[in-house]
Amino acid sequence: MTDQLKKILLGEQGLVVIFLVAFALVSALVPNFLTDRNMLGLLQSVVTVGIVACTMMFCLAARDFDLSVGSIVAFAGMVAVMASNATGSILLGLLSAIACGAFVGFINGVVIAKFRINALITTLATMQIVRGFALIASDGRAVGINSPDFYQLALSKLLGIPTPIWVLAVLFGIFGFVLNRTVFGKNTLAIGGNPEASRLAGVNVDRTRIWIFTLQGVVCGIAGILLASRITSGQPNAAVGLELSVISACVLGGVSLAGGRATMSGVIVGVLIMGIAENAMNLLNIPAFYQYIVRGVILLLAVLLDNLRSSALGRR
Amino acid sequence: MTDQLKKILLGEQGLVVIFLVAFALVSALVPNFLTDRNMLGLLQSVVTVGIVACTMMFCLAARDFDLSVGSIVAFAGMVAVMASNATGSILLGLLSAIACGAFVGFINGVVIAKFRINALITTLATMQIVRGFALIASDGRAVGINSPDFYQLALSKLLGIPTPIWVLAVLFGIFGFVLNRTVFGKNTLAIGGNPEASRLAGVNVDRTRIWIFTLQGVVCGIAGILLASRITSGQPNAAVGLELSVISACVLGGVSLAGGRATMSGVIVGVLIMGIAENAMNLLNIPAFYQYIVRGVILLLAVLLDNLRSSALGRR
Amino acid sequence: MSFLDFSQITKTYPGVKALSDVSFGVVKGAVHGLMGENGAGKSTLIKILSGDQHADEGEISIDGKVQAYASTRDAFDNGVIVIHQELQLVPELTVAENLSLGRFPASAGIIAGRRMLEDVGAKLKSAGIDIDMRRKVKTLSIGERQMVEIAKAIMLDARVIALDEPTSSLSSRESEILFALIDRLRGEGKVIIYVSHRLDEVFRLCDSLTVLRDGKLAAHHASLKDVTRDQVVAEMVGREISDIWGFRPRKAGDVRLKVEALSGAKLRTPASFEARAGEIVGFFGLIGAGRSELMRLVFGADPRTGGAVTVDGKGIHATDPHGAIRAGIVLCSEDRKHDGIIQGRSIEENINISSRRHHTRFGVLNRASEIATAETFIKKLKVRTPSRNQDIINLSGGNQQKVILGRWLSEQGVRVLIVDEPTRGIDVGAKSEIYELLYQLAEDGMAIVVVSSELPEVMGICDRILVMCGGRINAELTRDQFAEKAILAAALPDKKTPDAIAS
Amino acid sequence: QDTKIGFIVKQPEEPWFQDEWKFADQAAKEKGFTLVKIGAEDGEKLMSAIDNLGAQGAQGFIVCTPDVKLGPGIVAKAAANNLKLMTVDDRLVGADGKALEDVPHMGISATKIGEAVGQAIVDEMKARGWKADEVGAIRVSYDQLPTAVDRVEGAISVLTANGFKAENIFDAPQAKTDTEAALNAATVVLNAHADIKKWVSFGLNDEAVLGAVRASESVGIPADGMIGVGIGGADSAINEFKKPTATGFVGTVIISPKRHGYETALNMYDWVANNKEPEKLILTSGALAKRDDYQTVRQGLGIE
Ligand SMILES: Nc1ncnc2c1ncn2[C@@H]1O[C@H](COP(=O)(O)OP(=O)(O)OP(=O)(O)O)[C@@H](O)[C@H]1O
Ligand SMILES: Nc1ncnc2c1ncn2[C@@H]1O[C@H](COP(=O)(O)OP(=O)(O)OP(=O)(O)O)[C@@H](O)[C@H]1O
Ligand SMILES: [Mg+2]
Ligand SMILES: [Mg+2]
Repeated sequence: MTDQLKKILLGEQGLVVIFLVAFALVSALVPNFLTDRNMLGLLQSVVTVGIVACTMMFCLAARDFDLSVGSIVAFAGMVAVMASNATGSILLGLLSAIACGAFVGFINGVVIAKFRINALITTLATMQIVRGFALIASDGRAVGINSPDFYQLALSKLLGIPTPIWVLAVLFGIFGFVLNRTVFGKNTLAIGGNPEASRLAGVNVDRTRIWIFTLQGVVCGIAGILLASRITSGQPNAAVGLELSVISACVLGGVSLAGGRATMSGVIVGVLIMGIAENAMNLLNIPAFYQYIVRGVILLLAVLLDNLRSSALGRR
Repeated sequence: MTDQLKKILLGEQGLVVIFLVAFALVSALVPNFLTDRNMLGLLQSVVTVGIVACTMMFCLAARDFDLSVGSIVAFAGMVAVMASNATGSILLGLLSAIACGAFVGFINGVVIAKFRINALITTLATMQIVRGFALIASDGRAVGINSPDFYQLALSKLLGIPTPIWVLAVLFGIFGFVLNRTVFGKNTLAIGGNPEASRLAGVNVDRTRIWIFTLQGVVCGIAGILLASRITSGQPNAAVGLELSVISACVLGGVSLAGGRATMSGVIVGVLIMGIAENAMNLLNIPAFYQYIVRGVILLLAVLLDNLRSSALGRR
Repeated sequence: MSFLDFSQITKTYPGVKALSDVSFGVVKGAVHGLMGENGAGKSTLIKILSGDQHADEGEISIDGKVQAYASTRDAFDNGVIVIHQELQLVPELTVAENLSLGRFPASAGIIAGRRMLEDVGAKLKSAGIDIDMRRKVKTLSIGERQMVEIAKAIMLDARVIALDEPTSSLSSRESEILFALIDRLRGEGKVIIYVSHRLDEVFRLCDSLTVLRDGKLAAHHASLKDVTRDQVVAEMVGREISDIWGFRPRKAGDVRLKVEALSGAKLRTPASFEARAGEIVGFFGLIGAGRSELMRLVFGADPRTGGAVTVDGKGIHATDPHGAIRAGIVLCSEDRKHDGIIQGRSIEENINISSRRHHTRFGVLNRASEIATAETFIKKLKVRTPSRNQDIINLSGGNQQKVILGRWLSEQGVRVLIVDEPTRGIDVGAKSEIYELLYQLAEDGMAIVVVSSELPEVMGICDRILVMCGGRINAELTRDQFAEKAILAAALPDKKTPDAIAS
Repeated sequence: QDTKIGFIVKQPEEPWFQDEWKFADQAAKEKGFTLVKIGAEDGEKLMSAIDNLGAQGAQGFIVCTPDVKLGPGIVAKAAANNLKLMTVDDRLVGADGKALEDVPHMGISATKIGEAVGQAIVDEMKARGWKADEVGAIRVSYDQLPTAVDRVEGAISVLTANGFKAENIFDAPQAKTDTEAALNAATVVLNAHADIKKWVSFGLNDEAVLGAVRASESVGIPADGMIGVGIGGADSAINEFKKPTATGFVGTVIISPKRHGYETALNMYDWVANNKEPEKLILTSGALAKRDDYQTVRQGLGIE
C-alpha cells in the first residue's frame, strides 16, 4: 500500500498528484471554491499567464529568458484594437496584432542568437522599448473598441465554456505535443541541456532560438488580443509584471532555469497553482497585505514539496 | 598608433575606456551635465542601486539570483525609522535595520543553499513576504522620522561631498577588494564557474552561498537606511523594481549570469551608465514615453559594444 | 593516392600557435593515428576537420575536392563525423535521442519515435554496444557515456571518421568492442583518424601515423611496419624514455587509511580496504565496477549509509569534501569536465583553490605565494600555456588534467591521496613525470590510491592491486602476484555471485 | 441571505485606498453586512475579481477601476454576474470617451484636484510676494497614468492663468511613483537651472511632491524658496507637517476617504438591501490643508 503510494508520488507525474491532493483540500476547505462559476472564473483568470507560459517554457528550456512578454501582450492588445478601429475589420486587427507580436519576438531572437547579446538584457531592453511604443501610440491612455463584436471574442461560449479557455486548452495541447514529439521540441531541450553538444550535432542552434522567440511573440499576440477583448479596450499599461508571474509558474512546474528540463503537465500545474492561490485568497477575504505573505509562502511550499519529492526519488 | 588604441580598447579595462569616451561625449553634448551640482546629484541618484549592486555582483557571480533586494531595502528603511522612533536612539535604529536585513538575507541563503530551492523562486517568495511585513508593520503608510538628526545621515557632507556618496565609494572599495583579494571572493567566483568542482575542491559551497545572501541583506539594510534618511521617512512602497535595475547594472558591467565572471570596475561602470542615461534624458527633456525607448536602446548599445569588443578580442 | 588531405593547415589562438603548416594525407580504408604531446594540436586539427573551428590558412580536401564547411552540419552532410575529446551529450535526453540529435527521423517536423528506436537499436546491436537506449544519459557512468559517444560514429554513413581519445575512459573490455568496430569500418573503406596517447592501441590499430609536436608536423609514417615504439616516443617528446613506469621499490609503513564496511546509495555492498604510508594501492575494474563510487564515499563527496573511514587511527566523520581535505584526504576525480575544472577562471586560480588556505591571513590572499605555486606546478607538470592567467577552458584536454593534478599535488599536509584515472588523456612524457611525483610523495610517507582502467598502469606503478567488480572488491594481489590474467579474471563479472550490475 | 458587498480598488497598497476600505468596513460593521475587499491592479485582475465576487454570492460591488476605459467591460461583467455596480474616485467612460452616466458614481475629477493645487500654489506665491517670472515650477510627472496627467495639467492651467510662463515649467519625469524616483528627477531639474532660486512643485500625489521638496533641500534651497503642494493628505504629508521646522512642503489637498469609503458602502447597502437606488453622481471636493490647520481640516472631513 505505502509502496504503491510512494511509487505514484515519486513517479513522473508526482507533481500532478500533489496538485490534485492540494486541489481537493482547497475544494473542501474554501467555501464557494468548487462551483461552476468559480471554476470558470478561475480558469479565465489564468488565461494570459497560461498562454504565455506555453512558449516561456520553451524559452527557459533552451536556457533563455524573456522579460518582454508583458510589454508585448500590452502592445499587441493596443495594436489589435487600434487596427480594428482603423480598418473596421476585426480580422485585420487580430492579424496585425499577431504580426506585431511575432515581429518583436523575431527581433528579440535575432539580437540574442546572432549578436549573442545576453537574453536578460535584450528582453529587458525590448520590454522598455515596446512599452514605450505602446504608450506613444496611445498617448498613455486606453483605447476603446469601436465594434462590440470584438468583445465577443472573450464573451462567447462554446459548450458553456468561454472561448479564451478553449484557446488556452488548445495551446496547452499544441505546445505539449510540440515539446515532446517534434524535432523542434527535442532540439529546444537539447540546446538547453548542452548548447555545445547540440551545435556539434548539427542542430541549427541560432535558428531554433530565433524560432522560439518568434513563437513567444506570436503567443503573446494571442494573449494580448484576448486580454484586450476581455477588458474591452487596449491598455498601454496592461500586463506589467506578467513576466515574473509566467516565469514563476514555469519554474513551479519544474522547468529548470538551467535549461534542458520542461514538461507541459508541470507548467499547467504551475499555472493552476498560482491561479488557485489568488482565487482562494480572495474567496477567503484575506487582507491585501497578508496576501503578499501567503503568496510567498505558497510559492516556497510548492517548490519545497516538489524538491522533497524529487530528492526522495534521486536520493541525492 | 591604432595598434596602441586597439590594445587599450581590447584590454581588461576596455569597458572602462568605452565608458570614459561615452562620458566625454555626454559632457560635451548635454548642457548643464558637467557641473559640480549635477555630478553630485547624479552620484546621489545612483547610491541605492550602486550599494546593492556591490553584493548583487557576488550573488550573480556565484550563479545565484536575488529578487528580494527591493523589498529588503524598503523593509530595512521602515525598521530603521520605527526602531529609532521607538527607542529614541538612532544608533539602535540603524543596528536593527542592518540586523533585519542580515536576517532576511540569511534566511534566503539557508533556504537556497540547504533546502536547494531555486534562488529565483526563493527570493521571489521572500520579496513578497518581506514587502508584506513592511506593509503590515506600517499599515501601508509612510512612517515619519521623529529625530531630525536622522536626516543628517543623508544631508551631512564631508569635504563637500554628501555622506551617502562616501558610503557608496567605501563599499565599492571594500567589495572590490573582497572579490579579488580574499578567499571568500575567489570561492564565490569558483562556485559560479563550477559549483560541483568547487565543492569537491573543498570549498564550503553552502556556507559561502549563505554568506553571500547574508551580506546582500546587510548591504540592503545600509541602502534602506540611507534611502529612509534621504526621503525623511520609512516608506513601505519604496524601491519597488530595484532588483531589475541592479541586475541590469551588473550585467551591463560584464557580470555573467552564468556565473564565474565579475569585476568591481565593470559594475561601477554599469551603475554609472544607467545613472547617466537617466540624468541626461531628464536634462535633455526627453518626454516620458520616449525615455522608455531611449533607455532600452542604450542598454542594448552598451552590451553590444562590449560584445564587439570582447569578440574582437576572443575572435569567437 | 590519398583520400583525405590536409594541406598547410595553420591555426592561431590568442597567444598560442596551435598548428603551423601541417600537411599530410590518408588513404581510403586506413586507420591513421595522430599522436603528440598534450597541447600539440591534435584536437585542434580534428576540430578544423569537423567544421567546428576554421583554419587561418590551409585547406582540407576529401577525394580531391576541397572542403569548406561553415558549420559542423556541413561536415556531416559531407560525410565527416567527429567524436570529440570532451563528451558532447545532452544529459536530459535519452541515449536514442542523443544518437539521433541533429537528424531525427521525422515527417513534417514530427519525430517518428518508433523508427528512431528501431534505427538506433539496430546500429547499437550491430556494433556490439549493450546500453539501454531508453535510459537518460545523465544516469550513465562516464564509461558508458563514452560508448554512447562512440556509437555516434556509426549512426551516419560517413566517409571520414575521427576519434579524439575515445578510449581515455574505457577499460580494456569496452576498448575491445571499439577496436572491433574500427576494424569493421576500415573494412568498409572508411578513413579513420585515431587520436590516442596509448602506444599499444596505436600499434594494434593503425596503418599509418602522424606525430605532431608544438603544432608542427614532427613525423609522418605511411606504414608502421618498421617503426618502433621508442622511435615514436622520441618523435613526440624529443627524447628517449626507456621505462615510463620507472618503478622503484618502497617500504610500506603503518596503516594510514583504513576503510571499514563503507557503503552508500550507489555502492550497496560494503567495502573494506586499507592503505599504508608510503604505499601505492591500485584499484582496477571494468566500467561500472564501482571504484569511483567507493572513492567518492571515502572522500565524503557522496553521503555514506554505513561504515567508517579512519586516517592514522583517527575516525573521519566528515560528510563533505571540505572536512575530508582538512583531515588529510584528497581526491582527484575522474570526470575533469564536471568535477574538476572551474571554467571561466585562470589556471592559477584552478591550482590554488584548495591549497591557498595555508597561505592566507584573515581570509586575504597571499598573491606572491599563489603565483609561486602556480608557476611551480605549471613547470613541474609541463602545462603548455602562454601564461598562468589563461582561462583553463582554453587548455587542451591533457593540460587541463595536469592542472587539476597540480591542484592536489600542491596541497599540503596530505596523508591520503586518491587519484581517479589520473593520467586520463596525458601524454607519455608527462605520464612518467607524474609517476615520478607520485613515487616521491609515497616515499615522503603519503598513502596513495590510484584508480585506473589501464591495466599496464596499475601493474606498472602499484605495490598492491585491489580488483573491483559489480560494486565489490573481488581480489587483492601484491606485487609479486601481479599477472594480467589473474587480474582480468577477477575483474570480469563472476556468474556464481548474484550481481545486479552485470546482469 | 446575508448581504455581501465587494469593494475593489486599483492600488491596494496605497494609504488612500486603505482608508477607503477602512471606512467602508466601518459601514459594514454598523449595518451588519459582509465587505469583500479585493485589489485589482489591472484590467485582467479586475475581471477576475468580479467573477470571484459573483462566485461567492455577493450582490453588488463598488469599484475604483485601474482604467476608466474599462467601462463597458466592467458593466458587462457585472451584469453577467448579476451584481449591482457603483464606482468611486474614477468614473467609467465608454468607447467614445463619454462618461457612462447610468453607473452611480462618487468622486472628484482629477482636473479639479489639480486646479485646487494650482490655486494653493498661486495663493502662497502671493503671500510670499513672489513674482511669476522669477519662479520655476517642477512638474513631477508620471504620464503613464492618465489621472496623473489630468492632475498636473489642472495645476498648470491655474498657474498659467495667473501669469506663470510656460517655459518656466520644467518636467521631472518619475520612472516610478515613489519618492526616490521623484527626488532623482527633480534634482536634475534643479541642477540644470541653478540660476533660479525660487521654486514651486506639484505632482501626482504627496510622495511626488515630497521628492521635489527633498531635492530642493539636498541642493541647498531653503524652505522659504520652495512651495510644494501635494495631493492626498495621508501620513506622508502629515509627517511633514509634524516636523519641528517648516519645510518647503506647504500644503496638501486632502480628499476625504471617509465619504468615498463610508458613504459608497452605505449607499450600496441601501441599494442591495432596501432597493434604494443611489444618486447617479455625487461629487466631493478636496480641501487644502497646511501645517497650521491640517488637524481641523481633517476633523472637518471626518478623518481624524
Ligand atoms: N579556445 C582556445 N583558446 C586558446 N588556446 C587554445 C584554445 N583551444 C586550444 N588552445 C591551445 O591550442 C593548443 C593545442 O590544443 P589541442 O587541444 O589541439 O591539443 P591536443 O594535441 O589535443 O592536446 P591533448 O593531448 O592534451 O588533448 C594548446 O596549447 C591549447 O592551449
Ligand atoms: N547518476 C547515476 N545514476 C544511476 N546510476 C549511475 C549513476 N552514476 C553511475 N551509475 C552506475 O553506477 C555504477 C558504478 O559506476 P562507476 O562510474 O562508479 O564505476 P567505476 O568502477 O568507477 O567505473 P568507470 O569510472 O570506469 O566507469 C555503474 O553501473 C553506473 O551505471
Ligand atoms: Mg586533445
Ligand atoms: Mg570510475
